[in-house]
Amino acid sequence: MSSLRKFLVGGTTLGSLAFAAEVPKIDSGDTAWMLVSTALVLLMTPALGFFYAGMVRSKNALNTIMMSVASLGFVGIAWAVLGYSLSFSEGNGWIGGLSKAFLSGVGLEPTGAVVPLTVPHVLYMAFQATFCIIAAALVSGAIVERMRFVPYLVFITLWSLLVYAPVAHMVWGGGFLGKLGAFDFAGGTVVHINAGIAGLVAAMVLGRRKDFGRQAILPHNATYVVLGAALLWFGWFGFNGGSAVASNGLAGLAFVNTMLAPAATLVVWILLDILRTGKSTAVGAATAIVVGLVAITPASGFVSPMNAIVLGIIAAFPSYFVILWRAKTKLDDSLDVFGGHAIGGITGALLTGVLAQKVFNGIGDGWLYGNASQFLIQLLAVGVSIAYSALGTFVLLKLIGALTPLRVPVKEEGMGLDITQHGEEAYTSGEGAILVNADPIAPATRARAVGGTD
Amino acid sequence: MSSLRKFLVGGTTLGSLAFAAEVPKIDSGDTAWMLVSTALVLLMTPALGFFYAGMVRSKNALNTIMMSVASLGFVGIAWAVLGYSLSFSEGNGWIGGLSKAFLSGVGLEPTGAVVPLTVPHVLYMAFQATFCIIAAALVSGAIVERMRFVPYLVFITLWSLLVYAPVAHMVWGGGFLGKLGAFDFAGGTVVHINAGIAGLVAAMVLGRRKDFGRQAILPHNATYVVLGAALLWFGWFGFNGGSAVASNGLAGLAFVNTMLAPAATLVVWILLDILRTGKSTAVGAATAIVVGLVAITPASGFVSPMNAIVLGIIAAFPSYFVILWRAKTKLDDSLDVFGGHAIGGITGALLTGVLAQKVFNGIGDGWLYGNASQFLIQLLAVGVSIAYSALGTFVLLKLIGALTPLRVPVKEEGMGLDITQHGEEAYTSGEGAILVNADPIAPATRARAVGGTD
Amino acid sequence: MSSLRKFLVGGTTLGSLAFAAEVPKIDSGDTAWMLVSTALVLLMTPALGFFYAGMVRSKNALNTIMMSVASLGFVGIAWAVLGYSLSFSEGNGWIGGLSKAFLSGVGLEPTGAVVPLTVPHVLYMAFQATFCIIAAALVSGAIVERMRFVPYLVFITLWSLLVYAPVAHMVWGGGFLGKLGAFDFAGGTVVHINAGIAGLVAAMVLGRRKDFGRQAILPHNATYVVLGAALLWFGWFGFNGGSAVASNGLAGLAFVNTMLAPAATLVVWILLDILRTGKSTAVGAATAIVVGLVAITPASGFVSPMNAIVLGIIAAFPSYFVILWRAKTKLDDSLDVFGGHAIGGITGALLTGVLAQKVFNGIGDGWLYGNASQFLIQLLAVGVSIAYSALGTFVLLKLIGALTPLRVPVKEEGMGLDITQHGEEAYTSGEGAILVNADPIAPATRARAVGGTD
Amino acid sequence: MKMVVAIIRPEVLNGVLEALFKAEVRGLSISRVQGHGGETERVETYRGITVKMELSEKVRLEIGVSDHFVEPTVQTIIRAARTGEVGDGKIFVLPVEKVYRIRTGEEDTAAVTPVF
Amino acid sequence: MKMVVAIIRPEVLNGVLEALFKAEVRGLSISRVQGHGGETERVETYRGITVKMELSEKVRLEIGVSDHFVEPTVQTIIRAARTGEVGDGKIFVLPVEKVYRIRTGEEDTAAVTPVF
Amino acid sequence: MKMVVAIIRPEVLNGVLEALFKAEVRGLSISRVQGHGGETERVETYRGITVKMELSEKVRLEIGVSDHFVEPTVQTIIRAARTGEVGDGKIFVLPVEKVYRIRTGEEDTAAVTPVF
Ligand SMILES: Nc1ncnc2c1ncn2[C@@H]1O[C@H](COP(=O)(O)OP(=O)(O)O)[C@@H](O)[C@H]1O
Ligand SMILES: Nc1ncnc2c1ncn2[C@@H]1O[C@H](COP(=O)(O)OP(=O)(O)O)[C@@H](O)[C@H]1O
Ligand SMILES: Nc1ncnc2c1ncn2[C@@H]1O[C@H](COP(=O)(O)OP(=O)(O)O)[C@@H](O)[C@H]1O
Repeated sequence: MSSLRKFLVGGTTLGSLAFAAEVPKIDSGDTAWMLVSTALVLLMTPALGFFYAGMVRSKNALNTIMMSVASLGFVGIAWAVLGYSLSFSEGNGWIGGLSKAFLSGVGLEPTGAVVPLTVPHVLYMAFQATFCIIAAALVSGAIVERMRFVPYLVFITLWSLLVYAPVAHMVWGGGFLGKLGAFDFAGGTVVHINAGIAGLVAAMVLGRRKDFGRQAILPHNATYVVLGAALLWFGWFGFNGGSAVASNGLAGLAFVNTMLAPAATLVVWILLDILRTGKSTAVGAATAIVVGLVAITPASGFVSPMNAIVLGIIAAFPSYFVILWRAKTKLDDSLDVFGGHAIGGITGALLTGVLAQKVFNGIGDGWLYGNASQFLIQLLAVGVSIAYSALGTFVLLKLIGALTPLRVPVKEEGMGLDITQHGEEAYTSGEGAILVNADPIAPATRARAVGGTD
Repeated sequence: MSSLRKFLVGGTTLGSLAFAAEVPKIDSGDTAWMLVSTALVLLMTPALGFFYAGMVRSKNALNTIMMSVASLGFVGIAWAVLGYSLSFSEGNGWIGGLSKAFLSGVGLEPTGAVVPLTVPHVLYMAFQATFCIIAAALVSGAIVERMRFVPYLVFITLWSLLVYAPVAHMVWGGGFLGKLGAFDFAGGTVVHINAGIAGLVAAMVLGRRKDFGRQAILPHNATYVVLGAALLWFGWFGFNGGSAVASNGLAGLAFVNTMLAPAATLVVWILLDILRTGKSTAVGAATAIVVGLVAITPASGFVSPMNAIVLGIIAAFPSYFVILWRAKTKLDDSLDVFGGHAIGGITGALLTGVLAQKVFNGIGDGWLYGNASQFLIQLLAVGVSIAYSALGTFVLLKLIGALTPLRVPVKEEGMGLDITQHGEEAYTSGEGAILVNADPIAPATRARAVGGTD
Repeated sequence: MSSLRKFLVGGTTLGSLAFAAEVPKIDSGDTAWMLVSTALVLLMTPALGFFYAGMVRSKNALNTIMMSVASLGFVGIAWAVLGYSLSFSEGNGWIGGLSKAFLSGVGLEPTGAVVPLTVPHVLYMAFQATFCIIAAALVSGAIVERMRFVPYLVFITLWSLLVYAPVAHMVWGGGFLGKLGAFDFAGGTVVHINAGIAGLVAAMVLGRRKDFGRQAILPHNATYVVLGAALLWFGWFGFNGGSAVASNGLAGLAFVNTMLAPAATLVVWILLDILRTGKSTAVGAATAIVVGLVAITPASGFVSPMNAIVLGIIAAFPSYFVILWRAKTKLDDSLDVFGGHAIGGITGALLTGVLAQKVFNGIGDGWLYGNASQFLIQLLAVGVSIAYSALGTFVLLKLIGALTPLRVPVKEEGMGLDITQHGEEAYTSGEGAILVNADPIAPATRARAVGGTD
Repeated sequence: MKMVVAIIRPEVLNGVLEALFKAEVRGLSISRVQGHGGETERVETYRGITVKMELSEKVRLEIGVSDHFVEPTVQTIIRAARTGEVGDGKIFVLPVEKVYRIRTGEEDTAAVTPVF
Repeated sequence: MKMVVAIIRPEVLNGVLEALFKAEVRGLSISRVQGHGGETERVETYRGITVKMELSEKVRLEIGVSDHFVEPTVQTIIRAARTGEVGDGKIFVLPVEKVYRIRTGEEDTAAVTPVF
Repeated sequence: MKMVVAIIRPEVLNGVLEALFKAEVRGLSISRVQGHGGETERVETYRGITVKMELSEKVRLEIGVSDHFVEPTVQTIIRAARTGEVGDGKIFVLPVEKVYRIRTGEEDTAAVTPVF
């Protein structure tokens, strides 16, 4: 067990270790919390859809939501069929094998993929699925309002298998980063840096929206942005708290940190807004919440509640100013997936290496508490995941783009993707909509028209 | 115990059986999960309100939401006062008795109505209440935009007592279908077929909307449809997972199946949309999620996760094509309660009889695993519930209709039910709204007007 | 233990008492339920934002939401830093001390502030935080559409420390009202009467909106009001159910009462609406749900389920008629925080003293069951909290108002606070929005304009 | 050239459009307006506040037509939009001095004659 | 017959309506528009993007009146809509050639005279 | 005085506004309308119901201008709004009899000349 313990320090399986040596029996309390956590994380994906959709123009609202919703289907099924195995079955340092493909061997017995657990294996698989689903959906924020839907479906499905699964394996599934001792409690590296970098690359490969920089593109519904952020926060308690894979003190710690860090980021963000322009925006507040959540994710089970507040305060600054700066560049990372998730994730991952405290996590200290090497390990993990994600995403998009155009034609971009990709509108009064099975207006008469009106 | 076990195989009480022989003590983990599950299922009813309201015209949005919200009040109270007793107290093969009316004997002791449980009895009652509440609300989708609100209130209250309660008793409360061994883990028959058929009958009794088939009636807010579907999915984890009435392996199984099946249906539905028209709609995706959820409901605790995916794939087809076909008919089942819930529920109930696996459910196999008779039992249960629901709903509506008109006058239908039934509008800017207690414009001057403008 | 027991009868720590004498060990089921409950209560604050925002005009929608969202940040951090200590550390009868400031001594051990618990201390702190956060946010409903945002931030932060914390201490944290034996299971007095009275005072200090009584101010989005109410109900299961601080029979009781009481209020409210005007409004239904929830809050763990229905029925009347009456007065308690929360809370607190039943709560009976003195204690607790809240809120607002204007200028009130306080609009199509970094239109030419158009 | 401005009920819009298309009127613009006329007021109630809604939803059609097309256009609208109850709306015919088709720069009658 | 088109501030709408009703003007249609004039621009910020809002919310009234009613109508609006600050709006009076009441087919002055 | 009414595509609005401001046209009102012309119809599908959308989103500009300003205004719009594809829209020029500035009561040309 002790060798396992060593290379799993930075994984979601952390919380289960206390029980590892004990009877491998299902615990009803742990299971209850994991059932809830899984549901909570699943809810985050449609919540993300609203967070994103509120920020686009109404002609692209449905397309933006569908980019998240589709991930629930395509990535969800890909995970069960292949992704879970590639992430969490035995393999090499970089990727898992196929032994758990098609959920073979994933039953109701109380175990995880790597260590024994007190919850059904199948539930652990589902919990991990929700992480992969939302990671893929996160990427979409960088390329909204211009990508064709079918290549998008292909992209996220393959991305979940070829980019997400390897990174998850490296850090959590028995791969080399986990063995090195990288701390990533709930996915700062695996989910947020990974998706944030993928978003950056995707925005560059896809190119700018035709109106970008030429026209103001405003959030069509800022209340949806807040609604999405609120539901994301709610779901994030499962994301971080559930990463203890048990209902114990560690889960409590991760939970409370998930409450305090974004609260702190929110305060700082509002104050920055007020100091800079005299007005604090709601879209900014929603962004602050998400940034704080991203930043605390890797640290949530490693740092004390007061340090979570410190982390939340610090994390506001890089993301705030990167987002400000990005808006002035030519880079159309439309909804700031890079500024929010990559920068927030990096800040969080590095601060985990600084602020971790053995008295809270039972595993190890960070730089501030005398263990500078942890910071270096974090740096390495961040670097590896950035490099892998960038490369993988780039190659994947270029390959798909070689087969079929990634972007909608300019004219369709002007009409909006809701009509051209989905054949419907988000909000409609039905005026001027003529039933196709109703009496058609005889087209023959059309040619005859003279001198009337057109 | 073993005889009980026999006739309860297809009930929500299934999960508790493992504990039945043990100490009847409250388990904090099981209770935690049931508390959460009950809250989740309760949330489904307003979620349904949004799912439905998004699909109607804005002039009927509030009325449509109110049809769901009102069920929380009227059906909720009816359940506590009478419905629980009629469903779950001892009676005959068709209906329960009155021994639990007014919650008499329903206290904090760890038991259910039929078998001992590890959660407070009162909580089990509340969990069951949420099922009845949403079943009644589901029916409303078939008759939106035209039914008067007061007869609607009378209808759902009586329907919950006279149609829902008997079917619940037959299948789960000790009635003859349960005794025969029908499998209905979480209400495919009791809730979805029952409500779906009731909707079909109600649509026929009420008749078509005046604009139906003459004018395009489009969803006024497709994002609400997605929001509703997302919250329904979230709540459905309580619906199915909670039907284990414990926090154990079975709950985990039901939960995971509730994640995978709709994911599969969603994938198939999107692909069908794309193959058929080149465009995949968001309303379609939301519908797919609900159809997948409906279909897995009876099967969720009986089949393996991979079979849940298979079931989800298969279930897409009948509902997809029935909904397509229905739109071409003269039947104004406005929001396709029949195509979604009855067809989805029937598909699911029958496939439960095919795909059930004793190694997963501990109770019995389905046709595919050598037990063809289970399929016949399922067929019978489906048939009985269809017949009872159709008859009961028809008689009930005719009776109410004999006392008071069921429909709003045509003119009010044109104005929309929000104004005529609820005296308010869903969205208003307040322009032209004059406070009644403000200076009234003297009506006397009115007659004097000549040659001005009107 | 028994002396503790005595003065804690009316607290959220009630549920834990059963375990107090046993091993102080973390229980995974209790912890699971408290994790969930805390997340649920946190969700209530943005839910409140939607409930409130739907009722204002669209030009103030974001400001109204932000008043709730900001509380999550400012009050959340204030609570961790100071508020928890002032409420729950040892002090005098009126207020706690500073021994727990900066969360000192608040760790992962299974305890609450006052009695041992079976959940991590830090989680108990977080659960209590969510109560304080929403109490502060509740106040905002009385002063929407006119208060400057910065003084608002100062106000809620100080209010949480100077008004909320003392009242919480008096009732739950070891103060004199708790010692007297006041029953307040989940915050009827501490949260709702407190916030409701603060709202009344704030409305009077701030004064009327300029359009109040002169123009009809209508809810811009009634569906948001329902959405907010639905999510509030959902979250309230954590509010009341979680106040057992355990996953046991008491939690089940509180949960079920939280389902039945608002259902009853909803039924009565709809019927009152129909009897009075022939039409039942959706805004009314949403209000009814909240009123029922407020009223059952203090009683939820003290009364039987059937009495919860009775309480829900009775509670509809005072709030219904106070809200009707308020609309006719000159008092611009804009969203009826007084009518909903103060009146609902008072009704609930007093009825708790009437309907409490020892066989259900294990602590004591109410008037109806022979213990009239409980009613008098309730009356006293209500009186004290009204007086303290009114005085504290008044002084606080006057002080802040002496330093900086509390209200926006009349012209800005006309434009709406979204633009003037937050620099953004809730809903915008982006038409006419010119990017500031795009070619500016030379302002010099402006003066030259003659005879053209302006 | 004339501009026909018609205020009609929203519920008759689709019928009016169909009738206009049948009558060879192919170019028009519509917008939602709120109208006040002789209609009975609606009373709405929001938490004890009772309001009279003085305005009802209407649709405004704006159709630029050649002179000889005015009469058929007006008559078509009157026929298709009439319900006989108060609130059916009004039609105004305004003079137009010049019309341009933006796509081609064509003017006047040419600007409103369909080209395929 | 004339068509009075007035662009006013949304916040004065209810007052203008009341004044018009008192002045016997009973038929009119309104719509929301966005206007650009001499108003100071609003600056809004969205995640680092700063925009000037060149347009402000206005309400457009459209009132068909008999000739002798033009002056009272215009004066009533001016009185009720004036705040004295830039952005109060404009009134345009356009000639109308013909008016029809859809419900009855009545024409011109008859079409805009109330019948009860 | 004339009233220039232009129906244009929403996507060219910002360009048109900028061009108009450069051309010294400072006062105008816009509204969203839906138009029907020679545009190809969009087909949408909702749960098996297929509909043709006969109307496309357009923006309507309404600009009161002095007579000598009509031509530059019209030409500016035509230039900035033209994409060359069917659906670019139309411009109508209507006569105006009188204009008032609500803020000052000024009339006619004075009413549309900027004052600072
Ligand atoms: N003088 C007018 N100017 C502009 N619009 C008018 C005028 N009179 C009526 N309308 C419009 O026509 C609608 C119906 O008018 P109303 O007088 O109620 O009906 P009817 O023409 O059947 O008597 C009104 O709601 C308003 O939109
Ligand atoms: N020439 C015009 N044509 C059409 N609408 C105009 C014109 N000038 C102004 N408006 C409308 O009037 C509103 C106020 O005009 P503005 O010139 O700012 O005010 P003022 O008349 O007080 O100087 C504008 O927002 C616009 O909607
Ligand atoms: N006769 C008309 N009256 C009013 N609006 C018109 C008329 N003809 C066209 N329009 C408006 O102009 C838009 C574009 O017209 P269309 O005829 O399609 O384009 P084009 O001018 O390029 O041939 C239409 O959608 C409609 O809004």
